[in-house]
Amino acid sequence: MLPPIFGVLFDGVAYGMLLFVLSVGLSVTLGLMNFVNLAHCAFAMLGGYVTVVLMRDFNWPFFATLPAAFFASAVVSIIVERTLYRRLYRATDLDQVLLTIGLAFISVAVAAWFFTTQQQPITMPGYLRGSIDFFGLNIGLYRLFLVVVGIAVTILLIVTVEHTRFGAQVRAAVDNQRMARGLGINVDRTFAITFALGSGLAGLGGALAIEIVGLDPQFALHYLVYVLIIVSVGGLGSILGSFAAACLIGISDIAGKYYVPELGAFLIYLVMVAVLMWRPAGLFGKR
Amino acid sequence: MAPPPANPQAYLQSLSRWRPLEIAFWLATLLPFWLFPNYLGLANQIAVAALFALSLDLILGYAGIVSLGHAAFFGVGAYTAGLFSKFVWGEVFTGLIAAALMAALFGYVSSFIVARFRHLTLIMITLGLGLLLHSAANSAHFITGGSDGFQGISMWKVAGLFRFDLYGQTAYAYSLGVLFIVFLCARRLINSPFGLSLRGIRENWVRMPAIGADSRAHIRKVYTISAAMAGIAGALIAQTTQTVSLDALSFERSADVVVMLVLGGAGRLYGGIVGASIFLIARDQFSGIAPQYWYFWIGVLLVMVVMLLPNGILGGLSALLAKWRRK
Amino acid sequence: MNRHFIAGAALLAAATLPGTASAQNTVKIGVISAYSGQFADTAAQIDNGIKLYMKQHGDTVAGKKIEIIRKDTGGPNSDVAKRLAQELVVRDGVDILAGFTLTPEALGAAQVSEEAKKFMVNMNAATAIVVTKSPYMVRTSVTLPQISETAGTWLATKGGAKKVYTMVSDFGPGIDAETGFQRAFKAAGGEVVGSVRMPVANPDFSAFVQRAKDQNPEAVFVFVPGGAQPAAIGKAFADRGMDPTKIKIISTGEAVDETAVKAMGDVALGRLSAWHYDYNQKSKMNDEFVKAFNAEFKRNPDFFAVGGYDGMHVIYESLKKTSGKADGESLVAAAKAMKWESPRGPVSIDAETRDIVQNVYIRKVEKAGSAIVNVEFDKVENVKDPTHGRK
Amino acid sequence: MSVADTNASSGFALSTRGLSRSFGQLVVARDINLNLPVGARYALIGPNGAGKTTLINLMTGMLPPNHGQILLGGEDITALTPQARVKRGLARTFQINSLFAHLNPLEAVTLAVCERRGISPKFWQNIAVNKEAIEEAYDILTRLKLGDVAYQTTRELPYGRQRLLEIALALATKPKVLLLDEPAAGVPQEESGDIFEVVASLSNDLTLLFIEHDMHVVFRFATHIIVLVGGAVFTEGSPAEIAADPGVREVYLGKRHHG
Repeated sequence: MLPPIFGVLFDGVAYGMLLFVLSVGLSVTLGLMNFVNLAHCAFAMLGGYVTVVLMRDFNWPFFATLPAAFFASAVVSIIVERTLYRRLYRATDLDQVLLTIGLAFISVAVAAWFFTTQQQPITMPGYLRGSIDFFGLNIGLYRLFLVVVGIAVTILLIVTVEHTRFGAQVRAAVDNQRMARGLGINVDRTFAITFALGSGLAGLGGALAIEIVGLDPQFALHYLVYVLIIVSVGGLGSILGSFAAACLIGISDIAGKYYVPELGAFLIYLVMVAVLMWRPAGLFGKR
Repeated sequence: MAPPPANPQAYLQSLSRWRPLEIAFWLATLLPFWLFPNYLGLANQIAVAALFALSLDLILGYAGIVSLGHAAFFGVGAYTAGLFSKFVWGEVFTGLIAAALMAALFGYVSSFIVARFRHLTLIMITLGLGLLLHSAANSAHFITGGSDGFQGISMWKVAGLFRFDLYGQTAYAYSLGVLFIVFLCARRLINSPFGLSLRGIRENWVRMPAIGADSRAHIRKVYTISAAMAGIAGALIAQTTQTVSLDALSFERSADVVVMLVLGGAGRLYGGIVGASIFLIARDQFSGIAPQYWYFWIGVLLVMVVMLLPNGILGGLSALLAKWRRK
Repeated sequence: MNRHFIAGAALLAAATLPGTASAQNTVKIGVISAYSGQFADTAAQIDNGIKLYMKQHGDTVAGKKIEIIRKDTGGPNSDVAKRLAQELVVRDGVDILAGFTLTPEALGAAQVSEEAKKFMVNMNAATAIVVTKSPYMVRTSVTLPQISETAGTWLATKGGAKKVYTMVSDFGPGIDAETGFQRAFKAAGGEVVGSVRMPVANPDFSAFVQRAKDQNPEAVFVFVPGGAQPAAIGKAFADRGMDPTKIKIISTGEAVDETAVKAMGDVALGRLSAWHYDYNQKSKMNDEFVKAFNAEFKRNPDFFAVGGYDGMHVIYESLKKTSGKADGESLVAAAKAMKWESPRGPVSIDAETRDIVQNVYIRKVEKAGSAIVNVEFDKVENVKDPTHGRK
Repeated sequence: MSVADTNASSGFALSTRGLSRSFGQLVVARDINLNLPVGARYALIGPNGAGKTTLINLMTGMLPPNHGQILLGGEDITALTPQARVKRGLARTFQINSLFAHLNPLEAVTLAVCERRGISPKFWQNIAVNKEAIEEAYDILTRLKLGDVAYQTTRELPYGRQRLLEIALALATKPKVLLLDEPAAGVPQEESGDIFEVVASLSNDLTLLFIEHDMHVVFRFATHIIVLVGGAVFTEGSPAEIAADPGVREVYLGKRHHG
């Protein structure tokens, strides 16, 4: 029999994985092009609504909606990138903030218009409901699924970035944009693809999040703070950093709440401030 | 435009001279008393938001410190003014000073942390500190009233003569007066040697130590001053509406003020005032039309401004003006 | 508060306000609500209740045309709510203030209601003290002590649990619920073996649920605000192995509202709650109400909607009694002691406290065919807010 | 460090003792010992990547050394912050312009003067009342032939003028020792002479160390040359000695002329 804290910690990791999938895309785009995309969670929200609509109105199975959520967010993000974001790569951070927060505002209103302000519950397939017994611990099946997805995404991303030509281009562009251009790398296209990947992952995260945190039009703004925390604690542009930060935040938040519930509301921010004071560039950050 | 004077001292003096447009602007702030007597409540809220944005401008626009936790000082000022009226007395000006001092104290203490960081880390540190204070205020509901809001504020008549009326005449006059006085201080600060150092920090953080400047000391000082100003803004809202809610400390308030300032044009004295006015008037009008969907129109407004007038409304307009002059 | 100040303001208001001076054939109602932001859905449902009532009963009452002006506070902003109330009174000349998603909004507007002597109908804000803040205010929703004290007494007496663990959100309403429940539970001979206050913006409840489980209580009392949290805590109970059919989990209605139960699915079965309204409640009036609501808005009504609906009922009936006189004194006098049949059952406005008096139903989540719903199995009749007059 | 050592170096404006710095395996400064006499005009030369700018960064405190000391007028300044070194009279310029893009030269130099005079904390007075500081700044600008562009925004100035402003900013700190990192970098050859004329005209009390690639310029203006190779001092001596040194020819001049 394992003590109950392990079960709690497992839930923390699962929650962390959700945050990881939601935030890793922003970490990479912020690190790569220095583009402050505060509309990141709007793409996540889009993925969530795609899943809801496909499941509820078209009776798609949950698993089939996940790639759809990914692609929908990726495609919309490419459109937005081509029409709006491109023009602002050289603009000030503040203009980028204003534009992207404006887009987030628009997404909130549009979501409220099409889907009303209601929560959008979905019914998970039977094999993701309930829990299994693991040495006396209850392990929620959906949470187990989240952990698997989180680890799979991490491995997939690391393999892509470390072992493919595209990954090499991304790394070169992150390290030194000017030099990458000099080497004949099409930095703009690299960025567009990375951006679409990041937004697609956000869309996937949004779809996965419904079961844990629900979905309503405020999603685009509400989870922005959490995503920014993961990105800054992990370090800009670092996949492993985001992964570590997500685990750290998930575990310390849950363990802290278990042992010192009085500090529940403070924990996540205390951990962030402490990590940043110790390592201003984040756990795996370079700058 | 007159050619710049040959004497450098006279030239620098000329930079801080009052321009006719400025005087016209401040005279125009009096117009709502006659033109929009039914909108003075909104006008009061704009004056307070403008003061808050002005305080943020000192650190964001002039020293390059982007803060997503500035509501902390607004909230400290609001709660201090509320507590002051409840436990000391209801006189407004002393309450205002108490709020400014308390916010300055919070600002001074946190400035030692803030001055050590830059960029995203700085943004997240300010955000973290702001949210910690928000949570603390929620937990301390025996003092703050928690999420139900602070109860029991009653204000004396301003200067013993004017009570806060339902039309908001006193409220607007009082807030506008305070805004103007604080604006004069900020204006002087910007045109001071200290203000020049702040601009130096914003323009080139790396060069400052190489000309012998202790940037962190400057940042600590401006952060404290800015906190005091934000505290005054918070106190104004507490005094003129006789309520304080936890929202005064919220992330949304911090984010809104950044949006207002950037919309108007950061690093320009009037940026915050213009941004606050346009944001709040637009919000009031849009939400009057569609209370559920005004976010859409505000979003469109922000996107349009970025696309058409980079660097905020004032920044974009002055760039357009410069272009037009050159032709 | 300075009495002279208020008297002066009221005098000024009464003498010069456009609404009162020129109210001929319309009665204007200013609805102040958090139409945008985190609580937008609450505001939307209250608004749906208002709309439905007006659709069913027409927009003319006692010879007056009813006109609604909606204002958005964006959230729990007392200063914005107060400003909007002021503007509604001085600019738009409204006769009645209504809505109020959240307590701070109601508290901000109450000052204006008192100063300007405007009838104020609180259709949601549930903190007990709110109605005391203006003599012209009535409440048509619910108060938290009304529910939580009833739940506490019921659980200790009829519910068969003597050891309870309480879990509430750490903000005003949560603390109200905790205080009320524990007080009543102890008074009825129960023992509180532990309690925890959880952050308001809390996305994950595993740790708190595990703490509760560690104490091995016979029952758990839960209060979380509506939205995403009810489903989250419900699933956390399941994931941590707390089965509501074995251990009694009792809550207020938000924690088992329609979306929450839908999202939880079978793991919600057996959950107990004390509440004043549910769309599944069986009565002819409620059946019709739910049907009409669905026809209009393609969703089920909830307690927010019924608060708005009944709020409009109070306004309409009061206006009928005053024959269209819309000043605060007359309307509040007309509203006091009003009794009517609501979709939630018989309700009335307490003549003394101006607060709502209603039945509190004890329900259990059960399967009804393929749907999972709250089924009423016990009730406590004519519950007043227990905190009035208490120190 | 012993008292005797301190005394021994007190005759020099700037000295380094065993200054070393490495990044992991990469040694960028190896046991550097230099002595700059008061009023000297020293040139620091060496092939690309020899560690010339690194040495200036070490001296000015922008990069902390792993070992060694830096002495300014005999005082150990190794532990001081960059700004404290500037206050004690050690100034530098940057190879890549590091200016205040949206200030004009008058404002920028006045800023530096105000920092030195300790009036920059004054937030309550208009800058224009500080007549002496402003005139001092303007005087520096006219001396560097920037008087006519004093009111133009920095980033709109021609590049050569910006290089001069680099020097003006450093001079505004009233340095005893001035380290110039390629003052004419990027300036067309015909204009670089102008810049060095300005440098040459600086007060004789001022100790100068400059990095420069153009050997004509080096031999014309330097009284003493230090050759840095691979992070270590390869050799040093008078221009004539250096010109005659075959080793220098090989590692540096040779490469430059034939490579």
